[in-house]
Amino acid sequence: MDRRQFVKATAISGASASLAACGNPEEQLVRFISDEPLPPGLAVTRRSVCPLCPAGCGVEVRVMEGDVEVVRDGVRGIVKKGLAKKLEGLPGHPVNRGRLCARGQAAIQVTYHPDRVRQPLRRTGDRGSGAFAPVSWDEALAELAARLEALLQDGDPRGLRFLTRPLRSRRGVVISEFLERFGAPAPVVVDLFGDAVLRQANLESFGFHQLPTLDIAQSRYVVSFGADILGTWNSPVAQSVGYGELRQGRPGIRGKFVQVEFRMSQTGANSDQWVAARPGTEGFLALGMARAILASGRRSPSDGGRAGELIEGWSDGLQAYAAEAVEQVTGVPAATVEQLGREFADNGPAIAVIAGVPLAQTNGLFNALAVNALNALAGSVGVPGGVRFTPVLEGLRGLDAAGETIETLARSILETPAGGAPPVDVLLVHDANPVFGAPPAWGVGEALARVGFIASFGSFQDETSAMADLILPDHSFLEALVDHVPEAGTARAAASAARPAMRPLHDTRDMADVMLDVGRRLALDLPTEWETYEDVARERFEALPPPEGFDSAWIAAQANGVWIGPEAPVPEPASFPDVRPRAYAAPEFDGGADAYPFHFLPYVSQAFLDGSLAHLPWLQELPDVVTTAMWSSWVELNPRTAAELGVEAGDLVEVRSAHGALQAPALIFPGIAPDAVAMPMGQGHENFTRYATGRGANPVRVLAPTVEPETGGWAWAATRVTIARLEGAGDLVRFGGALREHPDLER
Amino acid sequence: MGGLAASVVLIGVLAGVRLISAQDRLVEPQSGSVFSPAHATFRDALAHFLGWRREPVQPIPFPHRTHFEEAFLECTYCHDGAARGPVARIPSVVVCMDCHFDVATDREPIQLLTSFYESGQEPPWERVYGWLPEAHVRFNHAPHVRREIECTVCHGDVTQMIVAEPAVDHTMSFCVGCHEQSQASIDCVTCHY
Amino acid sequence: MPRWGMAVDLDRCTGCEACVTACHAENNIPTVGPEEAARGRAMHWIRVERYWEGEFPDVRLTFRPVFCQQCDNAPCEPVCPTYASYHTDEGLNAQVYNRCIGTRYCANACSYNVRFFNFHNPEWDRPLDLQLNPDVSVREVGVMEKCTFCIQRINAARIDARAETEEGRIEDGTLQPACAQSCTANALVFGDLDDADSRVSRLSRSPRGSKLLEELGAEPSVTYLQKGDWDESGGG
Amino acid sequence: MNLAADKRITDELLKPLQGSSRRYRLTVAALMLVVSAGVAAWAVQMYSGIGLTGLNSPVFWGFYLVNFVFWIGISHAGTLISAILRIVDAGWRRPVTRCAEAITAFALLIGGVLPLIHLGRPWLFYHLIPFPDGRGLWPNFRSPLMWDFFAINTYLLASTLFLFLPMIPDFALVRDRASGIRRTIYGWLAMGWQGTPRQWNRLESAMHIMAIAIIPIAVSVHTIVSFDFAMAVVPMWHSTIFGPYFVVGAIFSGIAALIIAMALLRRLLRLEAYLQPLHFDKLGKLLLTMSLLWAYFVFAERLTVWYGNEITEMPVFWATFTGEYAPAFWIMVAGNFVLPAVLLSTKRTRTVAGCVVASVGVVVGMWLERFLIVIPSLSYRQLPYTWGSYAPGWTEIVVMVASFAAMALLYCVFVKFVPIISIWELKSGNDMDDAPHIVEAEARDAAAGPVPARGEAS
Repeated sequence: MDRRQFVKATAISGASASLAACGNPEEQLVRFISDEPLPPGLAVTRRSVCPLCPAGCGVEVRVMEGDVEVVRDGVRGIVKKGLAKKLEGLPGHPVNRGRLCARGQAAIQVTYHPDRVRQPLRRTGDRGSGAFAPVSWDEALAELAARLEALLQDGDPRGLRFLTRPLRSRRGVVISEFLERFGAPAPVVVDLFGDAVLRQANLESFGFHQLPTLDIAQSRYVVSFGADILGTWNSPVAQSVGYGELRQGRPGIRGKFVQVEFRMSQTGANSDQWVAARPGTEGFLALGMARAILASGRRSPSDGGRAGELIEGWSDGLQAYAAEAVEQVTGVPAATVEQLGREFADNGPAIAVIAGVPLAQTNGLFNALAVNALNALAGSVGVPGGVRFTPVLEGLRGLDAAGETIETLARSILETPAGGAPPVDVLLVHDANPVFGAPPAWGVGEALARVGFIASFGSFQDETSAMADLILPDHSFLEALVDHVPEAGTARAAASAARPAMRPLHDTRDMADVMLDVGRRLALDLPTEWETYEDVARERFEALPPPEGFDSAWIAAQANGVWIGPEAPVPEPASFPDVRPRAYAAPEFDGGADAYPFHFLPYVSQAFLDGSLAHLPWLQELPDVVTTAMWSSWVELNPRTAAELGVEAGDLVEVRSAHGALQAPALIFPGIAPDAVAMPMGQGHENFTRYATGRGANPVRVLAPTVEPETGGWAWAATRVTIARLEGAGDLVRFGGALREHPDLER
Repeated sequence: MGGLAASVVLIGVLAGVRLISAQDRLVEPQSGSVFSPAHATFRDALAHFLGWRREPVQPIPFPHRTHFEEAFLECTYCHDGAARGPVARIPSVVVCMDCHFDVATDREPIQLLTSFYESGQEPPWERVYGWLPEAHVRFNHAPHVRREIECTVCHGDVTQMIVAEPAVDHTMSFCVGCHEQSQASIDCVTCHY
Repeated sequence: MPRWGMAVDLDRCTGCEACVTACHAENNIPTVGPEEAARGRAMHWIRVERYWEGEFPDVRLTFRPVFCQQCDNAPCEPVCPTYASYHTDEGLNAQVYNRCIGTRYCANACSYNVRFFNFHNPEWDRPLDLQLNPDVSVREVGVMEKCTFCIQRINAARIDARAETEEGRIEDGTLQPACAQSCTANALVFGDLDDADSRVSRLSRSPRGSKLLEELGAEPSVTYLQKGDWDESGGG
Repeated sequence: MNLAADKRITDELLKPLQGSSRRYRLTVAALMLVVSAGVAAWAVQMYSGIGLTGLNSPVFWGFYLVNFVFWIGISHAGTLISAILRIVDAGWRRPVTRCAEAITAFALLIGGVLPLIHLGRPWLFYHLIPFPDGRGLWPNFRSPLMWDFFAINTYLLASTLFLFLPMIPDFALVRDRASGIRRTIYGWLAMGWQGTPRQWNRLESAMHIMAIAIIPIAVSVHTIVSFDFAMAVVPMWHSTIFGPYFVVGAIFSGIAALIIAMALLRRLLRLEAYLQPLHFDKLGKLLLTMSLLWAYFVFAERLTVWYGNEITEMPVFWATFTGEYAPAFWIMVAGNFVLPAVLLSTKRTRTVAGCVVASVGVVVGMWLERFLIVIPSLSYRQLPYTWGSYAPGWTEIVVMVASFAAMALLYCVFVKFVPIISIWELKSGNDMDDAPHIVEAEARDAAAGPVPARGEAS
């Protein structure tokens, strides 16, 4: 080939490499004038907040000019647009300190997802069929306003409900205010795998209805009871940053990390000591440790303060929790209990934390109170290196689960006699997918089918928005103004705010702006200064003290990506609820041990969380770090159990509980107890974009609807199942080969 | 001082995105439409392999010489990216209209230019230089400009051209020859990555 | 002239795989889809290896991020018949996509198995392609690719440094590949091994340090710091 | 030998060149169809990407390279039989040499194409060719693949010459009997051969030089092919024994291929008179020798690996010994060692049929040996996390079948244009007494008429 001619060939260079039209005039498109002047070939940094979990990590967005193929006024052409290219952790953000987890990195694919809803859609087929046709925003909003107007006319404003995931931005305020002015009940916050139990326990023990901030970096000893602190729970990036410091951040000091769980998680793999305790007995173990501390005289019961008093038998030195009893109940050797207790007391500041499986039990609240008491006993609460609580910013507080839950809502709809008007006529859904995530026994899908009119703000069709009559697609977080107040992860108060990092790619609108618009159409008595969501967000920021060099906190927050509050004294608890001391009750499981010999331990997936991220191809192809599985779902079996059942890796097995059955390939997993099986959540979507639909199985399908009786939190880890081998192999795709580094050399 | 810095940052933030958006709709992907770095058709592949190419045809015979000699415009006035970063960029018609709202509005080419502007379109300028994606070449103008390498070295004396022509063959030997002479790196990954 | 290297603190690494996604985003690494992944063609320039030890309940699981070790004495380089795989002046094992004819010999020679081959043309469902990083080539079918230590960032940093100072020195800590930048527990540290004061060279001299498959003599530029042991005296 | 006998030999051996049967044409058509299927498979693979194969990470090399090594091995048939036997002037070689040399040339052609098919971007194969230009780019002479490139090309050139030189007098013979276009073509191929003493002299010395020169070339070629593996730090590849091991294996498989080819020719071209049980007996002994040598190398290789007990090598060792690749291993041992040892050790079973059965066993066994060298080592590399496995894709199977068809096709075409037994060499042989058939004919001719002095043909 002639090199000279080769190089002479005209081309479209780097930034526009995506266009295959080069050199073919018949394929060359019109080039529209861009109204976003950006330096060519150079990156501009903008800020945002990661929306994928409630942690609220600050994000730096790398924006570059790129060619986008668009239709403008019916003409197809190319225009230069500022495009987000990469997300990075925002340096200086008190939660994530410049770091960002795998999910956060993948969040950019939400914006560019090929299956995003590109314009408002109206349902044309049956509910759940997924058949929709485009409508204009005007039409769509008029229809929604008319439905709501009709409710007002009928004098039935309580026929409106709003479903949302927990919100830590002022969008929650817009929703709440709208509903209040409308006369509708407060929003139903869907947080199925959330921490309602732990918040309640923290309120009872310490007076804070919020998740703890773990100051792991300054700690010397961390015991985690089932909490996936390095993977998915609470503020995993903040906790991982702290974990790195715990291990190797301080010359001469290396903290110890102990994990208590029945199935080794990614977090458990990082522990210095891994302790297998039976599900639901973790609180008993924590009190065993406390007893060991008390018995050794290292601490006295009074050190436990209020948190200790909530435990029956505390002042008597927890006689019922002798190491031998603990061994009996939990399966943890008595010597280990004594050792853990001694080390916990001697290596302060020490942290005990509980979340996940131990709380998703019928005795979840007790388990949490027990761990709180252990923390209090060791003097770890509210001190550097211990368990702390982020100061709450009034007015910027988020929207958390309280009052009506999706379970009670569904029940109230389903209990309406046939033919009677259901209690909900209009349902608005924002970023929640209970049809996928709630146990089948709650009948959420059936309940939604009976609602008169559903409008979803979803960016994607999923199992819930497929039930909607109207889809009003929201901006992606990169296209919207974002604000966020972290609940935990920082010892100082913080609040993020950022303008859109890029123009909307599609014909979408901000959910909050839509609500304000509808509010105006209905002439609701919303604050007049709330013209757009930006006004709502700015309002409360303006009330915060501006940091040095800035005139307002709002400007500071945007300039730095985050506003950080002044060094505040330890927040004082507001008030304590009036509760009685409690005693340990053994966890109750759904399904008898004879008929259903295995504990079923679903877990929040490292890649997909509860399943809301299963649509992102990067996360689908991310090898699960513990199992190396990609694009799959699987059932984890202890090698011994597998051998007894005659199951080999990849074989299809059936998991059956009293509430349903599912099929998935088996995966041999040395880190799980022989009488338990585990399964990640997130797969098994029936309708959730091309990447997730029809892929794998959803463990929720077999879960019992059991709840923690005191808080109403769903006890999703309290189901027992049977396992049976089926014919054939399942779709198990793995990245990694051998399980062990030194496979046996002898055969 | 801090306030100044803050307002500078803020201007940057606020100027970043104006919320008024043109009514652009992203093109719906055709069924299975994918981006691929390889050639769209076999014909493209063959043309690429054999080095067949079409001479660039410009919509308007842009007289570089006139702009240099009579309007006294430096190269970087329009190709403003050259000194700052990798891409020199073909200027937008908006830049043209800065002057041509008033200048030479009676001439036919300028009327054509104005009509492009008014219809919201860029004139379909064709690139004179450039590489195919398969060449995996990354070129950054800025360090070359900082080294005070004249534009003419690589682009010929465009100031004396009417329509820009590919006066210099951007072959690898051309790049390597110059890099060797000026003792710049000839490591492959200086340009290929 | 700097000599780039990395230190991986296994005592910090949590196996969160932020590095894996960060690398995909930065380097235009394609997702191959479930069918191709099942055929063993998934591409991850950096991966976190996991190894089990022991039996329940005395079971351990260890993580080890593995990516191109940028060996000084790299087995992948001499075997390439076209010099597509070669050693740069700054100690990197570079891969020149233009020269690669796809013999895949380098991938066989590499004991770390960190080279990845484009068995098909990579595809991005539109508009996912709008995310592609314009500073990095999109590799086509038949081409071998691998971790570059984010060469585009190194080159950009060098250009910036030369614009700012006479000698054009890249200050320690100003330059990070995408993996190290995202690393939540700060386990990955990148820098100049020839700068005795850089964080990476100090860590590389740590008594906890060792090289992966050191016995093969490839002289990797990546040092792994082994997991520490906890003892009650508080040391570690 | 008398003129009549000469004429008889000439007539018999030129017979295949004069027209072809319907069965022959059908066979050629079928083979061409299979070869075209192989070419089509390659074209589709180029268009779609090498992903159509079963290759993956970590098994980056598969069937293509297995077949490459296999065919290069087969190509060693010509060298040994022809060159060595020529040098030692073993008389019984005469009917066998061309048959063997043809295998060499064709197997090399086929073997040489396979690495190109295996390339990810075969259209850029010219990057392997050194040529100066302003970019300052050269191929990497440190790479064993470059050595391969040169070694195989050299060997192809040398073996083609080696095949061609002794064909010249036979071309002249055909030329003299042909007319029209055939006469022109054969005239061109005969390069003005007139059979003058001077020309004979030159031919003889050229043959001698080539025979001596080609032996080191052949040895080096398969040594270099072995270096493709031995130079990489891959478990059970990185071995000093690979050079001689490969050369022995190559000669081994080459002889087996030759025996099969001879048996087929003998049957199909009715050459029983020329390719006699005697030749099979001698080649059978040689095959047995090579089988024992091969077994020795395998034993030496595996014993040292097993005894050394290196952590990275043992997974490969066990995978081939008792694990997933064990069936292939034990079939290989049976075909390469047990079968030849049993069949070829006694005169009673060292018949034509016995030799052919043993040779088929060896060809299958040697193919499996190549497979067992390439695949298991790549499946079980140093880091257990990267372990994987391999199954061929459809293009690999089609191309492999096509490569065998190509061999058959080239041979079919060859025997139609060139006398497959070197006529002049056979005539010049002084050992024809060994051939009872010829002796009988001579006796018959002697009875019929006057006989010129023997040995005057040259």
